[in-house]
Amino acid sequence: MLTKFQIAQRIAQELKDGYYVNLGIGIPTLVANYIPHGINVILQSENGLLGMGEFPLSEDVDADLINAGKQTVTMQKGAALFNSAESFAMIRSGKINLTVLGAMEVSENGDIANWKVPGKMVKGMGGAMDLVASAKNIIVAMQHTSKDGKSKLLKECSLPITGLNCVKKIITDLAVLQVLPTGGFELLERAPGVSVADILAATEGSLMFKSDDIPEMCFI
Amino acid sequence: MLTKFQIAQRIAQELKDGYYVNLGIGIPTLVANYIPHGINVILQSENGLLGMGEFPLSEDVDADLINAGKQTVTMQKGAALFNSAESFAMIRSGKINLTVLGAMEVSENGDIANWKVPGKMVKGMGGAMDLVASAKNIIVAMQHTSKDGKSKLLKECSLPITGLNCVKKIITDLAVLQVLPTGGFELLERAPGVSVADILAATEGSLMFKSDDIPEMCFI
Amino acid sequence: MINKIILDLKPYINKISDGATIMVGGFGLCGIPEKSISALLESGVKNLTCISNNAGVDDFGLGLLLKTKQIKKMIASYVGENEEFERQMLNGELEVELIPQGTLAERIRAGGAGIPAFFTPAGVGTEVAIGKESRVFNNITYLMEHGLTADFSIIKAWKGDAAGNLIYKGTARNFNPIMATAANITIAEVEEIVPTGTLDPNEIHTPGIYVTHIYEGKDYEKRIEQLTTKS
Amino acid sequence: MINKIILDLKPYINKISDGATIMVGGFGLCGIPEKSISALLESGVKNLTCISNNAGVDDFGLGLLLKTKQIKKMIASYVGENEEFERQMLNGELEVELIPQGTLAERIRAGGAGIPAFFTPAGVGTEVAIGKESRVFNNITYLMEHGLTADFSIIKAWKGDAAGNLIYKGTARNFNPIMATAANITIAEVEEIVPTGTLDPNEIHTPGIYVTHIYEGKDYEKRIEQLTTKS
Repeated sequence: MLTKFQIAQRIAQELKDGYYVNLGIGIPTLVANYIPHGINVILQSENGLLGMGEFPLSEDVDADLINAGKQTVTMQKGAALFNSAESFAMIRSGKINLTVLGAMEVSENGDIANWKVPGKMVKGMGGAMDLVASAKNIIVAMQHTSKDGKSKLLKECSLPITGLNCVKKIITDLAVLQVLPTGGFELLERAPGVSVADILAATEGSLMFKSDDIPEMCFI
Repeated sequence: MLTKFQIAQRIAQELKDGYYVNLGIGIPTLVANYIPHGINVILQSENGLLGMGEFPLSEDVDADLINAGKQTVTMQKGAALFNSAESFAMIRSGKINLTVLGAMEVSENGDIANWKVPGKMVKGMGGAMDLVASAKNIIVAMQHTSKDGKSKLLKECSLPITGLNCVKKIITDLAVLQVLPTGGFELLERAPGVSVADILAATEGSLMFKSDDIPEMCFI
Repeated sequence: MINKIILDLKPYINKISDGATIMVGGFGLCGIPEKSISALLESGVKNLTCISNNAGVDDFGLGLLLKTKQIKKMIASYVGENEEFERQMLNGELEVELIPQGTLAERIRAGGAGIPAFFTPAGVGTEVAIGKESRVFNNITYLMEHGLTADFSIIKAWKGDAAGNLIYKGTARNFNPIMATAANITIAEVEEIVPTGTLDPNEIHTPGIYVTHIYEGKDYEKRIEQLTTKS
Repeated sequence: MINKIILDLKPYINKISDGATIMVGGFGLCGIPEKSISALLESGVKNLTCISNNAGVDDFGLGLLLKTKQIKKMIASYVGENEEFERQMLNGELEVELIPQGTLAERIRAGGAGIPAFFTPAGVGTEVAIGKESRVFNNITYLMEHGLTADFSIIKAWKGDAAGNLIYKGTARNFNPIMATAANITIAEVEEIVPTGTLDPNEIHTPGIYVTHIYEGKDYEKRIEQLTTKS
């Protein structure tokens, strides 16, 4: 089973040179720490920054420069600032090559639920609904099962939906899976030491695989 | 009868301190030359400039700084530049206090026709339709009659319409008139030496006046 | 020359009357109009409808106005940082309307651009779509959303001039420029008012036409929600 | 670091194929992509649909492409400065669609903002409204207008960097920034490419994400249509 850092590390392997990427709060934010060498990736933060850099040194902290998670950040060379309407215009126009976000549930047809749990305090959807409705390429980063062992990869989401038919790939502590256009989770890779049987047991939705020989994830 | 310069001069009397004003091509452009002393008016040019100044000295001409009539201009202190979408956002949101434009015809319910003459080359409406659809306060500057003596203040426009029920005031070579909310042109002022009878003869639409004693325009 | 500078916020903030709808700039605590919020607190105005991306924290930003129960309704995209908010919402003391952040931003932009309605893909198939008209363009379903306007916008910029021109700094820009366009009266507070003519017209983010009053605030606290540094 | 600089326009302009829809920046002759227009002339591409506020003059700007009959259809708001245009239109050799300038600008902005349609008051009761859906909001009638996109946008800026960030000068900005957002491929020509990191992120008009290629042009003619000076 992967740690959250390893999940982020595995997601980073999906990055391609020149990609514009929006990273959600939580595990997705960690992806920035594992960008492969020789690959230029430009991070968009939906509060109005393209070209987000790493966290600042204490002496460089600027309260006027935060990311969408309200964390203090820096800007890379070549960064640009804009207002919130322009930021989501950029997102809706499909210019972001990859969107990585967390989820509470994903269904086998690519629906995602990640903003609301009935009976719990509703914090709001923030930019998640806009991101999932417009992104051409969405990777979900999450634990395969909840703390009490229930699968989060379902036939149908039970929680309120954030967006329909939008998730393309899921990277969990157990596996890398893609959502097939016709529905179903195709198992692409196993976490080191995790068996196909383990993944089957942890997946409520239909799990497909092309061969019995599913490769293990590779970390260099 | 007023010259076109006097029409512009009379229109300038309508300006109030702090007004944001859009001046159309032709006579309206001349209004800028007659802004009364002590009154600050900020001119918007719909190609993306707020705070348009006077024409430049020959040595200050900048091809990258023109007005909507494609004339070289300057910027006043406090000017701001923006793109065409922002410019018309500003216009549609009703932030422009006064719009002055020319017309071929105005009807007694405030319709305006100023962009197309059937059978003649169609040049396009430019920003006129946007301006008349959104402006709260439109003054039309024009000759009262055409070159062949036909009234341009009509019961109904005969030319293709630019906008409906939008003109508030008309300043011609003969008179100052306002369009009444219930329809009809109310005569407010006569040009020096022009009689009410002259104006009646030159106006096809209904001409109303509160008294027989219509004042002459006053030029200081 | 036009002069929109005000030396005291109070008399202008006091014109915001009970039941008014106000837009409040900022994202989290970044770029919020601290001085105007303080003046609202002092004014004691009640039953406000606040449109703001977030609702502040318990002891700063809009959280201050929640504590004094001056806010009747909150229209926001994310409100997760505030216990008093949670308490009032669960008790039914506070109305809350949650809107996807991009839809919120575009609705404000539309309101300030004379666009009464537009279509967006955000929220299709979700609770947000309930009661809304949907429509298919090019085989994709969209929701119709309406422009948002307000009686007042209170916003924060970095620098400004007497003509009302504004420049923002960093990500403190966020919702401030669009809110400036969408209200009947816009009160902008800035860290520095510079002489008119010293801002480069090419670099202005908010043209002065949108700003009714401009005020120079002192000693901004600029509280940081998530201080995160490189080890 | 990302590098979008191209040293020769031709191979990139040559990818614009017969029948393509292109947006061309500029207002009158101000802020037009002179070098890209020259390259289009050389490429000999035909049957273009051009979206541009104006159509150039007889011997400059888009007028050059009209003369060689490379343009099949022109979508513009004002085309009054061009005799060849008039001749082709009257002869039925050229299709022309005239759109109110603000609607044109907003349609391009919508196309680049993922908004498939919106409502505007411009054109209600006029020829422009024919065949369009109209709708009443708050007792005012509006027309529904659709977002516009293109295969290519060719635009002109003042300064830019290898990341594709752009800054415009004066009113040469006009339609260029919105067109940058609305095409599959955006080719930006600039007067000066500066080292990445030297443009202030706060002053960038077009974030690099919208720009596919950036080219530094030399010796801009910048022809003036109406030279008007103070006596």
